[in-house]
Amino acid sequence: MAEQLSPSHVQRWVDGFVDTVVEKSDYLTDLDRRSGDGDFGTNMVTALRRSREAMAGAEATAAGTLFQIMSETFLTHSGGTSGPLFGMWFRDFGKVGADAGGFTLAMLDEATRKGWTTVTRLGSASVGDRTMVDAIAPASDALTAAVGAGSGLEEGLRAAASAAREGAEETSELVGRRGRTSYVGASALGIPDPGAVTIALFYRAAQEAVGA
Amino acid sequence: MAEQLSPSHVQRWVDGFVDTVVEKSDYLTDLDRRSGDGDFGTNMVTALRRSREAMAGAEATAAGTLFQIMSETFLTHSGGTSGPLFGMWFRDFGKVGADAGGFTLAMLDEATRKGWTTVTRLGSASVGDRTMVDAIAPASDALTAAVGAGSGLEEGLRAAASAAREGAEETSELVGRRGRTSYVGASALGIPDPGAVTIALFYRAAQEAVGA
Amino acid sequence: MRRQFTNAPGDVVSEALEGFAAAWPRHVRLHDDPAYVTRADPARDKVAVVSGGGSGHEPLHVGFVGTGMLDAAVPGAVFASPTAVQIRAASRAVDTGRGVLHVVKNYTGDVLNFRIAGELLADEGVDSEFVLVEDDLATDTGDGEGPGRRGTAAVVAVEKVCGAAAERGADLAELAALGRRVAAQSRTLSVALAAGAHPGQSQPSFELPGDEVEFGVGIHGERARERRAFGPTSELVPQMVSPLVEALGLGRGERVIAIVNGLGATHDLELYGVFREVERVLGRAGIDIARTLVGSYVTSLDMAGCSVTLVRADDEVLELWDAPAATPALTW
Amino acid sequence: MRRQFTNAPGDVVSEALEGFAAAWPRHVRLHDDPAYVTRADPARDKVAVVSGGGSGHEPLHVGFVGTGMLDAAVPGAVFASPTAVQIRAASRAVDTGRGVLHVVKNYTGDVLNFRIAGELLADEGVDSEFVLVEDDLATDTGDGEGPGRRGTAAVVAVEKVCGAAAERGADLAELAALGRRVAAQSRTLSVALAAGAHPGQSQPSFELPGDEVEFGVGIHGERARERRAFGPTSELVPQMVSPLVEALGLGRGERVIAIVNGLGATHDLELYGVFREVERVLGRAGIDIARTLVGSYVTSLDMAGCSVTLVRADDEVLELWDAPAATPALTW
Ligand SMILES: Nc1ncnc2c1ncn2[C@@H]1O[C@H](COP(=O)(O)OP(=O)(O)O)[C@@H](O)[C@H]1O
Ligand SMILES: Nc1ncnc2c1ncn2[C@@H]1O[C@H](COP(=O)(O)OP(=O)(O)O)[C@@H](O)[C@H]1O
Ligand SMILES: [Mg+2]
Ligand SMILES: [Mg+2]
Ligand SMILES: [Mg+2]
Ligand SMILES: [Mg+2]
Repeated sequence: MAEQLSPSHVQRWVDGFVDTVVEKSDYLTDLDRRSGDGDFGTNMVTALRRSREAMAGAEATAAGTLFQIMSETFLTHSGGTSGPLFGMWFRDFGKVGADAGGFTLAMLDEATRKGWTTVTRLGSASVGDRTMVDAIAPASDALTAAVGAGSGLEEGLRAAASAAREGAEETSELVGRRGRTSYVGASALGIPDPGAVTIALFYRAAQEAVGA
Repeated sequence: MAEQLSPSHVQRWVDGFVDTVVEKSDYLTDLDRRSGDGDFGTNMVTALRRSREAMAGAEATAAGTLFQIMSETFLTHSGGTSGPLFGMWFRDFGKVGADAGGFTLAMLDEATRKGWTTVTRLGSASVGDRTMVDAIAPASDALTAAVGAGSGLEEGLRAAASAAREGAEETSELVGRRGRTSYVGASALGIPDPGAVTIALFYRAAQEAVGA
Repeated sequence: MRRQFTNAPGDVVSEALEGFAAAWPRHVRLHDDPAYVTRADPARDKVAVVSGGGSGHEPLHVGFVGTGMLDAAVPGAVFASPTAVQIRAASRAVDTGRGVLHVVKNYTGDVLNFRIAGELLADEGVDSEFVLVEDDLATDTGDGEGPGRRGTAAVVAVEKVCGAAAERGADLAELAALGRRVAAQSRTLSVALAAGAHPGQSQPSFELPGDEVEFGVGIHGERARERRAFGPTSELVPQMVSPLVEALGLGRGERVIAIVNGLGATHDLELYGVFREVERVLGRAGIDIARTLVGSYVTSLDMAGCSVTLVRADDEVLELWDAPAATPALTW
Repeated sequence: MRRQFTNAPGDVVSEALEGFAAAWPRHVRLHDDPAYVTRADPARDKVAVVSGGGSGHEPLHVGFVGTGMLDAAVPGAVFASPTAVQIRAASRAVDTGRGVLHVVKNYTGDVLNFRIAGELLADEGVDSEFVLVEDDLATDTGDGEGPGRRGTAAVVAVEKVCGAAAERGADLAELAALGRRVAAQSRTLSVALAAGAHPGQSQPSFELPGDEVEFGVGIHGERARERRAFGPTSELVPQMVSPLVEALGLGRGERVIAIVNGLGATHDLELYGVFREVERVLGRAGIDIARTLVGSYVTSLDMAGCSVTLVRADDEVLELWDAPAATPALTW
């Protein structure tokens, strides 16, 4: 059982994430249509496809390399609000894994916390505003707890993924206070925030990459 | 029987001309409507009314003074093509009568010939092009003949007025080759050219000013 | 429904002139009764360059009053010539004793009134010369009959080049010859996508079917002789540029000044797209675009459309084109 | 039917940029992949001033690249922010080691991407500061909630003043303070008579009844919160100017820079008529119009409309405003 995510784990993680989001893109776009302007899936797929092309040519020497590539790609082709925010999110994972041979759970905890800070600094969203932060925060808390409790990698990732999923699901009950969804108010109740759902998919792909 | 038009004759001449054109302005406009763009009467009346105002304040010391005023007024408020041409037409009468106590027949002949040259130089219309020139030319010829025959002022003016009237009437049979009427072609046949009619009114007013 | 920012439609020109002069106090002065615009800082001891014509073509001509271009501009009513007395007054005001060059777009009223002004000035001992701008290829009948080619956007080149030469001390005869040379070497074609509307009128001056353009349109809201199929810029622009090349007899290696001019309601994004196509067409023909001007300089109220002007250029013309100018609408 | 000169609608921006750069070879250079525009003749040893935003507002921002204004401009797609990587590339390209000032109109996407670019640059050791332009009084909610006032035509003043100060050697902190001061002292109100249309779309982005205007409109084709009665300029303009005076707390004897800006399809004749009314309203209030700019500088595609911007001005601001600039769209 791996205690860190090697570059090839990261490859599987990223591939899995891209595949799932591409597959669910119509669903995500529909969520954005009902709560924003209906371009979320398209924005994501464009950036993810380009990321895949960029990653295909690159040699992933460090754990963070692929995230660095995804970050650049998202920031280069950022559509809408989520593009640049995800670009900066991946960037923190890239930074933490920049010189490392693999991601330990502590590193994942650190990257998540940094990413959360970055997204909050840039987007000013707090927990409960119905944004991706509502999935990031519980994932971060779960990781910190797992590291504190000395949990293994798989266990920690499983906790993070399920916390993120729950956080995302709970956005269904939130009225938006940031981004376009703040314009539609209560009429988005009952469906989750697409950005939060995407964060949940990100952790699920991590969990699946280590076979957990 | 006067052998020259004194400043007060000129005053009567000009007053009579203004009154007639103002009175006939709807008719003239209608001629222009059927052969051009329908602003002839309006253009003339505007300039004539302003001329009358300008003349009211002026002291007519020389025979040409009132024509100088009319010329300036027409050139200042010239609408369309006829405005500036009439402005230059009056200007030649003003020049010939500039330093004189009255207009002799020979001076009227000279002014008419000069005016014809000016209008032709500026507008490039020949006899038969369906313009004011078709009234000016016969009036000029009549005046030159009268001066050559040693006719009196009344007789000469009567000849000029009737030659101008006939010239104007004959424009009904002409197809336009200058000005806007050239765009309507044969459809203006049957009605006279408003500019030519106005020249005829000009000589009729002169004739009436000396009681001929 | 076409609507505009105006008070009484009859006051549009006089109010705009007031606003214009108030906005550019360092460049121009507005004179009243009769109306004309002169440089705020009059030139000394040079031939005066004066132009004018109907209003509704702004920034032409008032926007080109200033150092290196016009000494005075004489605005008429919307699409109507200024009067001879206006032109005389403006010319008198800016004559320094070295004479006045009149730059005149070829329209019956403008020609008539400028010619008359020239005669009035001659009587007062003021020399003047007359340069006729007649660049609109769409009105080229080939024979000498009729009113001849209309004057459109090439007037900017004539004003710029003559203005610069006047500033350098050229005399009246030289300036007239130069202006005529530039005018003779200029051709323009214009295409409209939608007509403009006269101030106070809610209807544009013509309606176009959605699949056609008015090809060879003028700058007075009049229709063109021809309608052609609407299409992408890559199809429309060659139809404008190739006839200009042919009419000027431009050969490979020759240099031109290219002016892409908006007719009033066409956006800069479009104009730059059009210029890109002009460059491609001329590039294929091996013609060198030595200088460029892209923008809305000679408008036809709020007409949607653009014109392309080519001016054959030699070293002298280019040097004068490059000479400094400081006017409200053109400064370099 | 609204029609435009374009090829494929998706290529409008890139083709226009190509044409723009080709038209102004002495002023600008176009860089590709990612796209941005820099001065042809790069500045040395000064703080770089960089701006950008969606396209469709031309001549903003690319038209203000040149001596005395911007070192680089970063164009996004029509009405969409440029990306952070574009901004980073442009900023890197023009940084002389003294840092980069980002002038940003207040829109979520622009703010986000410029902020991110600032963070990316910081990681590379490039200093940057961020001046937010938020002048649109129509979006002033009074509380600090929501996205705040939009950034519109005041950006021209901020770019001009900061550009001049940078040219004189001001350091990054001074420039940021100056830019913020000018931005804080600027307010704008805009009125639309008809919406523009996105390239490739035949319908304008909204329809207006003939007797109403869109009051307090933005520059992205969006509707305003309010519709008011259409009327003569003498009635519309006071409704625009008086709230600006009040919002800025302008008192008698104070000086302003007044910008009357066309939104794309509004003719100069109209804009000058509007300026005349602005002058009258300010004259009655005893406010001194120290400087004026009238023209179409910050457009919203081919929207028919105009905006009025007032910028409270002191000696320093006026001196910087008057300093020379040589850019495609603004030169003096
Ligand atoms: N201020 C913010 N902070 C964090 N996340 C945000 C913020 N605003 C929006 N988001 C996220 O972005 C998502 C919408 O992305 P997208 O559709 O690309 O943006 P846009 O609203 O510009 O079309 C939302 O589902 C939300 O999760
Ligand atoms: N080239 C010309 N030479 C002499 N007279 C002309 C010429 N063109 C037009 N006219 C005269 O002008 C008259 C029309 O004047 P007016 O209606 O004011 O001009 P416009 O055609 O500009 O509306 C005609 O009846 C004709 O007599
Ligand atoms: Mg969206
Ligand atoms: Mg969006
Ligand atoms: Mg007529
Ligand atoms: Mg007429």
